[in-house]
Amino acid sequence: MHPTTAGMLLAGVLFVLGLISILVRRDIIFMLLSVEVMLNAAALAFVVASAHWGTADGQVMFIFILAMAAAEVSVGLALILQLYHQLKTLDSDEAAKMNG
Amino acid sequence: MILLVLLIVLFAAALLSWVAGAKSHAACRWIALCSLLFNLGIVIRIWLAHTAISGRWWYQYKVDWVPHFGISLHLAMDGLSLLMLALTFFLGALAVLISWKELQTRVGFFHFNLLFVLCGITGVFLTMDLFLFYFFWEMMLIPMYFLIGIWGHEHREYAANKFFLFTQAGGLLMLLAILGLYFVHAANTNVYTFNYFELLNTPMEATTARWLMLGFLVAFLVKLPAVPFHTWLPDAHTEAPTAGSVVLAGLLLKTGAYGILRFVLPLFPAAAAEIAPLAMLLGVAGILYGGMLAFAQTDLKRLIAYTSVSHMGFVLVGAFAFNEIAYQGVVMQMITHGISTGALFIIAGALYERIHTRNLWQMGGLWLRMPLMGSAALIFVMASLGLPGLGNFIAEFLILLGSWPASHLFTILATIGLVIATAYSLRLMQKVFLGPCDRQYAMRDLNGRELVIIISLIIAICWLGFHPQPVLNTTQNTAYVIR
Amino acid sequence: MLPALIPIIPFISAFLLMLGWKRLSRIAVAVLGCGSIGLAAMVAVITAIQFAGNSEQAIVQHAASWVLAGTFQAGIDFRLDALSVVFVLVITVVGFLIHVYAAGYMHDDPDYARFFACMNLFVGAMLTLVMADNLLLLYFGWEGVGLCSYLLIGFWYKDPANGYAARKAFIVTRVGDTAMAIGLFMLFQYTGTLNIPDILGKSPQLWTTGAPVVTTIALLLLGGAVGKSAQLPLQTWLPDAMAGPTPVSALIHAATMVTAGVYLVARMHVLFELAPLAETTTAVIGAITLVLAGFSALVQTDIKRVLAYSTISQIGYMFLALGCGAWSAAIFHFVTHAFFKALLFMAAGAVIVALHHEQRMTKMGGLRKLLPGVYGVFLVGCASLAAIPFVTAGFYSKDQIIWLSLSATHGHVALWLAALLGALLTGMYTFRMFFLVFYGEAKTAVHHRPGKSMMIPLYILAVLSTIAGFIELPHTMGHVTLFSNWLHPVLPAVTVINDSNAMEWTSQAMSALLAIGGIGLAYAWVVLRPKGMSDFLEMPAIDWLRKYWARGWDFDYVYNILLVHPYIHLSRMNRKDLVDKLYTGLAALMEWCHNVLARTQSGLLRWYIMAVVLGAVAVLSVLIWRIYI
Amino acid sequence: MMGPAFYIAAAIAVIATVMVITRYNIMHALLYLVVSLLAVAVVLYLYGAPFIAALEVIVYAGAIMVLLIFFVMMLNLGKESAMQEQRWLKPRIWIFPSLLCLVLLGELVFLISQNHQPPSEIKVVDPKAVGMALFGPYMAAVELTGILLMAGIVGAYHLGRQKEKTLHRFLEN
Repeated sequence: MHPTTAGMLLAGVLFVLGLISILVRRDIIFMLLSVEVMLNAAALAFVVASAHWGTADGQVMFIFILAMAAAEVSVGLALILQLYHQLKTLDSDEAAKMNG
Repeated sequence: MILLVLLIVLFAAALLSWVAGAKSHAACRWIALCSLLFNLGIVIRIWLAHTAISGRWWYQYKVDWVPHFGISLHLAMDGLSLLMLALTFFLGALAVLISWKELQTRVGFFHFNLLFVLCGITGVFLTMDLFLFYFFWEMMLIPMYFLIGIWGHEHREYAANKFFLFTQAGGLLMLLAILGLYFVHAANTNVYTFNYFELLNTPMEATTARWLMLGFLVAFLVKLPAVPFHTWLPDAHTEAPTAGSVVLAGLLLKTGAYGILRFVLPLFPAAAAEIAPLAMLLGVAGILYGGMLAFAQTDLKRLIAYTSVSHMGFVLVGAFAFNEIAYQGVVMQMITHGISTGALFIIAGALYERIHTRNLWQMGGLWLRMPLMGSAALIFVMASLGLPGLGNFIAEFLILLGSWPASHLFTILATIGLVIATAYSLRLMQKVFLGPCDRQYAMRDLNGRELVIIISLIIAICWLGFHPQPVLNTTQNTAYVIR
Repeated sequence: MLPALIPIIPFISAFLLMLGWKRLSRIAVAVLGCGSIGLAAMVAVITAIQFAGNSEQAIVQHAASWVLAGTFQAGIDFRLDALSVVFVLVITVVGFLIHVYAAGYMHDDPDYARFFACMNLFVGAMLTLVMADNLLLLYFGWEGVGLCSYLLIGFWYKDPANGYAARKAFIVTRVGDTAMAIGLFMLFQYTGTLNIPDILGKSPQLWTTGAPVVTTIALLLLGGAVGKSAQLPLQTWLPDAMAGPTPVSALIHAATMVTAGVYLVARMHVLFELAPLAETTTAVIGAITLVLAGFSALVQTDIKRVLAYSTISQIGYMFLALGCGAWSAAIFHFVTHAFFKALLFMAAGAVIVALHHEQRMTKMGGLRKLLPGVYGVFLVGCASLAAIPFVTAGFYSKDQIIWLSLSATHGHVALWLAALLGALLTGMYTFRMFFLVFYGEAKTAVHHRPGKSMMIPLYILAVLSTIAGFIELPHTMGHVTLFSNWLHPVLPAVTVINDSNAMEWTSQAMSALLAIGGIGLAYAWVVLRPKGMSDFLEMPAIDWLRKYWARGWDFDYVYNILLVHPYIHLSRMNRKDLVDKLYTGLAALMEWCHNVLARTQSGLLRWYIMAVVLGAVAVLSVLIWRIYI
Repeated sequence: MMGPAFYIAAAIAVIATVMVITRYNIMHALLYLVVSLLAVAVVLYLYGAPFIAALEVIVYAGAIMVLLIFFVMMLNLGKESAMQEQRWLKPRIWIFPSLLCLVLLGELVFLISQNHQPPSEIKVVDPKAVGMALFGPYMAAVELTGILLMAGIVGAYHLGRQKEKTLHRFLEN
């Protein structure tokens, strides 16, 4: 198989798996986890593209995604913590009560 | 300069009456009344000084405002503006007078709004800069919204919102058309300007002209109001306080008619001629449909409101007849309708004050208790059905006479409107003042203040009926567009 | 003397009466109300005498300018010529007599001042109508009398039925006015003026005889005339108009206003001469109306309704004359009719008052002894109406019309036969009424005898109804043509074809015999009551016919079904304004959309993600579809 | 032209991810995710990005996942949470999302397989080039990323603070 195609396919499969997970889960930590899976898949796609063209831009993007994922996880975890303290549960549907 | 004074006086009086309203209600009413009478005096002085047939534009005042975009503070007055202003201040003063006792809550703010509306109307009638025109056009809206929404009857909020939405939607179309005209003019001549006189002869393609004309026309049709844009009017008129109804019927509707005469016809003569049959059709539809609706109403103010739809249909028919006689009739109709319908609203308000209902089924036989009011109502009912000797007849006759060559069919239908007008007018008279009376308690007839109001209106409508020449002469020079 | 004063005096007095409605005493009101008309009558007489010196030349007075818009010009201009002088004299003199009568008749009414204000206003408007120099001013008077008619029919406003009658009168005549207004627009379009002399002068040059335009104009004007004069098909308002006080019926609905249509047609006779079709239409309308109304009058039970239908019928004669081109005959009949019909109405009013406001003839009877004065004048009036030969004015005027309907250029045998049938009917219904009221046994007690102010006008009118005929005698009997000579400067003489004394004698004899025969039938019907006749009358078919005629040939019913009820139902159904549904519907749609979209904002994170995924799928699908398929 | 190493790594990554999304116990899921990430690191290496592969191992698997693990341990969720998860994850809940995602996957696969680029070998990009790009044309983005991380730190600190009163004043009562 064409290497670029193969890498892209892998990225796609991983992304969709993450997507399925985020759709079916109610536990908010699992959702965060799924986001990580999807981010990782996207980052992989960048690197594959980078390998295809032989330029550094894809890898640069990976680094940015990495940094963003780090920031996201830290803030996200802090939010989950707050939520847990407030609602005594990790059910994301419970958060719907916070509307207006 | 004198034109600016008219605006500033009203604006200052508006602020002053708001401030004064907190201290003393009487002071605030007097401020409002005096400012309006002062302006009326100015306008009448101008009128008397210019009876001789002189140039078309009597006063011009122009100061650059935003020269970069071609916006200027440009006021001008011709016969049409003058008549409209005279009507504005006359009815404005009466509106203050009728609220003298009726209105006791938030008096200062009420008079602020009232004067502010009148200020906006004055601006609309005076300005010759399209940007400024739009500014004043919108400026009329908001205080009127408050007048209906705060001091109205039971469904006031619904009515106020409806009024606002309709006129605002129309206004936005007009804004688009103004901007379109602005850029078309700039594209063709490289001059960016909102100046009415420069825009008058903008060269443009027929299709462009048609769309721009429609933008203006729809805004004015909504305000006029023409069928099928009329449905805001009965609600707004019914729910507004008496002064609000008078200003709405007497003045606000006239801005629509004025806009057609001042902007639609001169700016886009060819496109307007093209759409004339349709516009006349709408006018005739308004006359017949409005009359029919008026006939069926059970709410007195609503009935009167629908007669406005019917009467303003004549304005539309006349405006698109492209005939000098019809134009003169249209101007007459604007004035006489303001007076006659304003008077009917005042009577409806006075009745409401006494019997606390607007329902026709709960009235009847009131002539017995209030013969003066009955006689006054009779006069204005007759005016509204177009009895000769009262102003409306001259107006309607001239309109029909002028539009006959333009379209036989529409003129015939509009003339049939006179029969329908008879039907609803007489029904009003019968239901309210004639027939048996089951109210045993005494009701006071018109008091001194109301008599002053009504008699001044009667004098005005009779004067217009027997001696309309001053009005006709004043507008003679104002050839809007003659095909 | 200034002609303009004649209409202005009643207007001023009406205005004063309106101002002083509360402060003026009854006597002051009566003096002002009657005095003003009397003054106007004096001015009119003086002016007429002046005018008679040079009756070829019309007196035109420019009182004030009125409207000048573009090319349209109309002033408040008064014009006195032979035709308007006749009308002015009749209006002021008969009007004055009726006012004097009304001062007695209405004496107990609380709204005395309002009554006289309206009456004076009416006289002013009517005078304006007949003296107008241009059609706009004529229209002013035309609508003005309509207004007064409305106000006076509904004078006793507490009864809704009166209000209904008043509105009906106003609206039905307004239908005719609409046609007339359109006629005015057309006239202005073609002649560029509404000045009557100018129009009459220009039209022969503008149009050839029978041109479609002039025919249309003439027919439209005829529409106005038909509405005002209660002719077919707009006659339905007049019987109901009897709801007003009796002096009103006498003044407005018998003597003056209803003949405004006759005046209009006579005034615009040049147009009608140019339009033979319109003339024929006029004659046919007149002929049909006079017969139909005659039948209806025959079976009424209300005394005033008999008179109302008889008025319609007599105006039918006038229209017949107009249609035959016998202009002066029509005007002559107007004059005599004004006298004897006013007389009959006022006499009937006296009877009604005497019987305590009883109008049903079935409750009357035997009044010959009880009210001898009224009996006398009523007899004179009836004789004149029924056209009893030689002694009554009605004979000379009606006979002229009957003869001319056969012999004039536009005459026709059918028209003549209709007129003869009308003569028979007139005799019958008139004397049926007369016998019912004054013969037989008394059924209601007399409680109030008419006073002097009521009786004197009656005597005067009785005299006038008798002698007025002698100013115009057919040339078989003396050939006096004072009246037609007087009108000659304005109205052309009738051209008579197949003119022969023998035929004229025959016609006169037939009409006289028919009238007397009618009286005889009425006598048999009401007084003698032979067995065969009452059996005949009780046959179901005849009974049905009686009721049908009594309902006025069901015109009201047809109009109600075809026009009034649909209009009322349609407007009631649409009370809430269908167009508004469009906008409220739009608002409801927006609100529904808002609700639907608001539900999607559930706060459930998974739903949001689902929406994102759906969006992504959709975007990609579109992408693929656009690029690859 | 990919070697068996790629297919093995890819298979591990996919299987591990499937395990991640089907676990009830958060801890298990996290550990599988670490496995998945390590497998992806191998793939990255195979695609000529050794520096990135190292970053994947160190930062993703090493730092971020460990942060998550510590966090879960701190919350001390235990068995109950796994039971809860089991109750929530009924089979039918999977159907619609899976179908939807499969459609998406199908579309992705279709798009990827439409690749009309001429087949090319994997080109190795050395870390130096990455560094040159980062501090050359992407300078501004790097600075912004720094700010983002800074904001993340501040935000996490602020949100994570245990306050006496945690309710917003509008949310009281």
